[in-house]
Amino acid sequence: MNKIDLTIAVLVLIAIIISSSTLVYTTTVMSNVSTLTSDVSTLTTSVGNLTSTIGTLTTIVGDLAEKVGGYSEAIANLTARLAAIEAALAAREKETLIVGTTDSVELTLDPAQAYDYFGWCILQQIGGTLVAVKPGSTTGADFVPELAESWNASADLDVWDFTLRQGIKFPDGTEFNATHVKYSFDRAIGLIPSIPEGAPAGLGYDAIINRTEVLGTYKVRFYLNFPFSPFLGILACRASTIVNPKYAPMAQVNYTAGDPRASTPVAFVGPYYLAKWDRVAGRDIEIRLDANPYYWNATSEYPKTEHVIFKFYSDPSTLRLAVEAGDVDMAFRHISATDVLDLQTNPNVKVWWGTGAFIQYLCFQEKYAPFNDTRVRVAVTAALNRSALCNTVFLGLADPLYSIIPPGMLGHTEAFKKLGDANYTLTRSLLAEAGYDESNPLTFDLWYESSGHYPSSADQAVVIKEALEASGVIHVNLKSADWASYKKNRDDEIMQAYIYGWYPDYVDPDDYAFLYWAKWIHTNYDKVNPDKYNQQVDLYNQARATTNTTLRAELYAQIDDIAVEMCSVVPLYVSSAWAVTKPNIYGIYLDITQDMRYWLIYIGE
Amino acid sequence: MSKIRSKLNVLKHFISEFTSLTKRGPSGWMVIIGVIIVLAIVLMTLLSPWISPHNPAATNVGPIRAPPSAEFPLGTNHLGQDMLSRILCGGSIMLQVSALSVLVCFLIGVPLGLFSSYVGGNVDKVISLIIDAVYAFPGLVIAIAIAAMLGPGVINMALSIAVVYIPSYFRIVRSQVLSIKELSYVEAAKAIGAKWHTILSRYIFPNVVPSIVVIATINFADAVLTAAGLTFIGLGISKAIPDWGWDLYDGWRYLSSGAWWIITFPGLMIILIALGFTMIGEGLSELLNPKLQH
Amino acid sequence: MGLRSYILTRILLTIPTLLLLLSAVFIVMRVLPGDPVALHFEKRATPETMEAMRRVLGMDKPLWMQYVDYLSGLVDIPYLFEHGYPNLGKSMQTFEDVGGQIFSAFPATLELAIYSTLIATLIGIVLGVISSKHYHSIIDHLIRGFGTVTYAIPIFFLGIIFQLIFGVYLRWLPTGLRLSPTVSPPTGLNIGGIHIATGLYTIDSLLEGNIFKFFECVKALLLPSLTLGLILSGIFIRLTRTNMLETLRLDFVTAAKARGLNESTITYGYALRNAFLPVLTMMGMQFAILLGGAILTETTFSWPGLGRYIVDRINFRDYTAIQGAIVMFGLFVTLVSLAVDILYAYLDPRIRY
Amino acid sequence: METPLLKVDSLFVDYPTSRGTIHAVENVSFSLEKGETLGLAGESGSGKSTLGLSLMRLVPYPGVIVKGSIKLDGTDITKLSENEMRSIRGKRIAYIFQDPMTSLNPVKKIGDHFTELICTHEPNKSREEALERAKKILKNLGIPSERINDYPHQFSGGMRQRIMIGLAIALNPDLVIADEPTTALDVIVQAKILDLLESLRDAYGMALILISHDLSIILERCDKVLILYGGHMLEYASTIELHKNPMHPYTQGLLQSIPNIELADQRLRAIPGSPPDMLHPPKGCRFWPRCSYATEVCRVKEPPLVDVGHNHLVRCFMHSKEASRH
Repeated sequence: MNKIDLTIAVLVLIAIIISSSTLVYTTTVMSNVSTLTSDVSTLTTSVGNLTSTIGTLTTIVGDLAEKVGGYSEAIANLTARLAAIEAALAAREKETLIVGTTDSVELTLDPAQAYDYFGWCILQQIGGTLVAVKPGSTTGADFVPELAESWNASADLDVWDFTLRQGIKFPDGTEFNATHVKYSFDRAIGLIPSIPEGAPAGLGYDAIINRTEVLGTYKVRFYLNFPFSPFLGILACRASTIVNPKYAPMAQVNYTAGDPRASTPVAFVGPYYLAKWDRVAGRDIEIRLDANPYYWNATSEYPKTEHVIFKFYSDPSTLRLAVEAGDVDMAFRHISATDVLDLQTNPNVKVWWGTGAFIQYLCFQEKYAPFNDTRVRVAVTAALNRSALCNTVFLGLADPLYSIIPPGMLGHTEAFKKLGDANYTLTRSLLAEAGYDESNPLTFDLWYESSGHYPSSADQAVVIKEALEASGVIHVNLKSADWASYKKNRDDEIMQAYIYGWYPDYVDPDDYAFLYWAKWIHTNYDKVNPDKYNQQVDLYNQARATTNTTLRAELYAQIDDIAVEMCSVVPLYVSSAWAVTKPNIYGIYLDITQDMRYWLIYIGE
Repeated sequence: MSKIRSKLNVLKHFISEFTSLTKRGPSGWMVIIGVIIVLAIVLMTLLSPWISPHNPAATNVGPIRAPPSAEFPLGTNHLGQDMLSRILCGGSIMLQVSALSVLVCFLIGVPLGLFSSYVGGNVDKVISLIIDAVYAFPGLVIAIAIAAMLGPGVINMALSIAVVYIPSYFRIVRSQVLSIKELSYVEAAKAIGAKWHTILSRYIFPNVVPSIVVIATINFADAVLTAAGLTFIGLGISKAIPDWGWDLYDGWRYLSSGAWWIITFPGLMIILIALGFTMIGEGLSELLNPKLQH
Repeated sequence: MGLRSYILTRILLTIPTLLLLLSAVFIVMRVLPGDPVALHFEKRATPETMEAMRRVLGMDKPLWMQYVDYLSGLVDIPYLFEHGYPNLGKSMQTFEDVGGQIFSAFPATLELAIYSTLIATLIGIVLGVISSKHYHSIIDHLIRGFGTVTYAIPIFFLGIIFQLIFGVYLRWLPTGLRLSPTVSPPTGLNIGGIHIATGLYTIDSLLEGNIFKFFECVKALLLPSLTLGLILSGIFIRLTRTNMLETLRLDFVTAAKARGLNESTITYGYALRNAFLPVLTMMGMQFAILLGGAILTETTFSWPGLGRYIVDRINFRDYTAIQGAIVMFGLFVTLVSLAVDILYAYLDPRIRY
Repeated sequence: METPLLKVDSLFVDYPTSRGTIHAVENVSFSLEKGETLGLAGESGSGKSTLGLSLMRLVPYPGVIVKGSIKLDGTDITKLSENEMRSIRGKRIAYIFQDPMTSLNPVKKIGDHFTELICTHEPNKSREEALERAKKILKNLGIPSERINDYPHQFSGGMRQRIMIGLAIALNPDLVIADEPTTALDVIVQAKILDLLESLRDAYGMALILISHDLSIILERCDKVLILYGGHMLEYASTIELHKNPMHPYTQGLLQSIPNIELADQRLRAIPGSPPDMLHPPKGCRFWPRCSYATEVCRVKEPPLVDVGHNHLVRCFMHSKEASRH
């Protein structure tokens, strides 16, 4: 009956398809033209080709007609094909690991430039560093040889010698030697000025490393600008990935999708190489890692799984649905606390727990009243209720943090416990001194980030507000801004109190302690309390200058004590880490490094 | 002319005796039901401070993500907040935003349309070009951009939504005026030397009112939905204030964990209010459509 | 004037429109708080590095010069031929060609748009006709109700509900993404040196002749396009219905009845043929709305299209990217309305411009 | 005597609306022979169009035929199924509408109008044959046959009315109903169209019902006249008879409002007042509020329809009294 309106609808559809596909078509056809001739001067000929293209197109249409005919039987034996595919998948299952994630490489896979979790994660699978952190390290990081087999540091920790493992080859056959090490670090530092904040810049390689020297084919020496005990931590992180000079020119390269250098196996010496990297509009669509046949440690049967395919989801809840539906073997990063708790009870999946390293902390703008008054800062700090925060927002999957250095790491203390949680008596007395009471409560804006840069930041803010106001002498206005504006406000120093977060570059207290006074957080602590600030910096540098762990721990403890006294940056919580897999997945280590080492993961029965 | 007259009469009629709508067939009923829904929700929101069982903003008043029960008829959300209390007052922001945006649209779109179409000539051309440029563009994108630019806040949100819907007012008014302008009695008015603003306000404006009313109600519904959409993308008002949009967003995050009640009820409320306005709009547009009168 | 010259003028007219949009966006983006440079730095944002970055992004120049540069980029024909897409500048976040990014994201949106329009139109016209034929009967009320309700449902709400039902509980359809990762994207047509790919997976998979992939694509497309289509169908139902009712009252329909023509000829050949014209115009306009809805749909279904791209980029204050996307959207909407006009002219003999 | 072509018996048509029921046609009866022309006269709103359409059972929504019979060659078409009715429309009864500008499908070529009509009613006919016939008809109507592929909007009003007529006679029906066929046209064309209709009637020997508000046209073109007022038939007689002695005050009023060349000094008189509101029609005689002879009885009682001889029917108390005296 609806014969005619069908035709009309189709008419419309055709019109729309034509009008818009022409866009896509023309562009694609043009790109053919460009491949046929890159030179605009020979455009005419290419236009000729274009016409011929169109000519062949018509013939193709003819072929298509036949194809369509072919489809009928294709559909007929589709079931057979499907079955075949099923079988093929079943066979491939054991050597293919499908990972679902909400991450995406931010910019590039050039170790000198990548500075995002996922970029580093991929780099770790395809690249190698001189030293590595032993999987499953519990207290701090214990470093094991990787491309270097041994090392020793000078007495005052500013000269480091490394002896390299022999017989390692880059996939193109190049023998790995000391020159590559020197090259890699020279390059990283050399690139710093030309890139925004590539990893080395962020880590401050240029500030730490003075120069690198080749002592022999397999001996290399680092001269540092100052004693620096955490140096191994630096060497173990992705930015120190050794590159093959042939494929990593000194000039800045973006190892971005489509760049042949990005997907070639020969740039690095890792257990995998990047077999496929599709990005759409600056977001990853598909990444496939294949086992690197030249991996130096292949003898020990690494990698355990032949292929790793990453599947990219835009949000945690769809990722959860996917892992439940069995679309992925493994879901890692950003599955929400709620979801992971539910999944624990789901027999079809296995949940892996690990220590986290991501922390969040509360910053006070000391430039103006009220928080230029230390008593007020301490009072508010005392009114915080960290356990409520962790239990309500993170359902216990985050731990209250009483020192900027997270547990499981050298120098972690419980310093802020001194002020207690929801310690309203202290709050009231201090605020009374500062001239606030029920009738005249302390009122300030608490800012949080609203575009999902931090986990459930809005909920955090709500809970914190409630805890503070429970003191009866504090009134909080919640304010929010999306990440860009938030950062702007931070730099403009217009936010009275704001929640901020930190994720470590290298596994060492050295990469946390400085947060108390970091200039880029713009609390103005260093300007308002220079003497305390200098004390802390001094302690910090002392800690850098010794490998004596007890001494270092002691020094960091002192830093914490001053921080408690001043309450300029107040630790709130440390996240825990978890991954969700199918029950038949093994070999996952979620240790303090936060690294996911895919070459250790294997699919069992 | 008779058409417009009848339109106007119908409108007067409608205003004068709301009840007579019952005699006007299904369209009449649509309007009545729509109005009732809207009024009910507005009333509910106004009364919420007195009728809500718990403080809607207080966390942990109940267990976390508790399904509907005697104590918490609509369950609790991920922060242990009482959904019922949140539902009761959660409409306020949306209503404010959409009301405000409709007002802005009206105050800008209508005069602009009247003016532009009445003056005609190049002025009209230019204005129409600009308006069409906006109109021919995915509204939500504009809204998002502006919302991001202005930052969160009721007024900002309303403005960002208003920008999207001004064109539809402008267009409807303009087309109406262009048709009315040529009508004999307007000509006559001109002939007897009435001032242009008199003609606009006295002769033309009354005749475009009906179509504006229709647009406004539809716009109201759209505004609610857009507001929800903006919140959904994360450009909503600070979370301290209970809001259906936020609850919907949270509900989405916790839907996968089977907490259907967090998303369902706010969702239904939004549908309901949007439905209310849409029904009014649809009913009116049919009642006021001269081509459909016997 | 003839149809051709009309179309020409239409195309010419879009240029000022686009310019307008562009300038507006250009300014708006720069009024936005937050600056793309700062977003690149966390720890060590020294003024020098910031300056260097500004230079890299070409933001050290005065605004008007940036604007001119941008426009001149748009008309950079050699570039167009070299890359196959216009020069929309480099992304301020990823340093990739915005043109490339957009043209890789666009087909996804396009595909979604096409199929949801198809669904919306079909549902809209069929139901609209039915309800107009049973004017004031129970069927009519039901259909009207349906139309009104669909119009009032928040699009992402519907999408989520679908995900829950078909993705989680029934496990019939994927809950997101354009294609399951175990399936590689269709390559399109490869014959000799020629490579034709539309970027529309459904079409490409057919061109490739891989029926299996085709079904995969359809499976992935189903939920998003159904969501969007259903939401939009409300408008079309309403439109078709009212226009049908109006047309059915016109003399020539009565005349046709008086000539004893059969029901279907009258409904379709007479009423619908004429009632469809305003619906068609509306469709042209609705397209912008559809694209707006696509943004929410894409977010809900992790659909890697232009809508999600824009949302991302706004968060990053990626000026160039957003400008590019806007230009793209503008062009697209214009093209569609143009197509609608042409179709209109074809369907209505009275219009001969 | 053989059954008349068309026999309408006490026909009632109602419009039930939300504000009340309108009795658009009440108790109308007449009959029509082959080749005869009947004129339906009355002001707008008198229900003449409704009557015309009800003869095809096309009374617009929500109108319904409540009572009475319409016999076409003896078969009561009010009893027929919708399908049977369809086969009658256009084939046996054709209708010509008032406004030629809006009565043709703007998106269909003229040819298509003909072919679809012919092919619907004569399925065995091929499209080509249909087109051939269409061309012939158009030529007869004085429209160049090559214009068969033009669209309606490309024709003038007069030509469109010719086309409408062409469509009406295409299947040479027994009865053609022309509803104000010329009101939308200018005077010269009017005459032409009416002549055309008459010639066709004679040529095809079909019956014609001419609906018009203009009594003069009817008097000069019709064999019988039926005067409608507010849905009631006030007078029904042969044209000559009516011309000789119009009995109903309304008819007389109408006649006096016609300019007449013979009586140069006659001054035209319009009927005072305006047609009745059909929602709340006056009790008794529908015409009394405007009737100069109205008496008490007219206001309360509805006058019967009486035959005053020579098949001259009139609905007025003045004459019903006389009739009773005889």
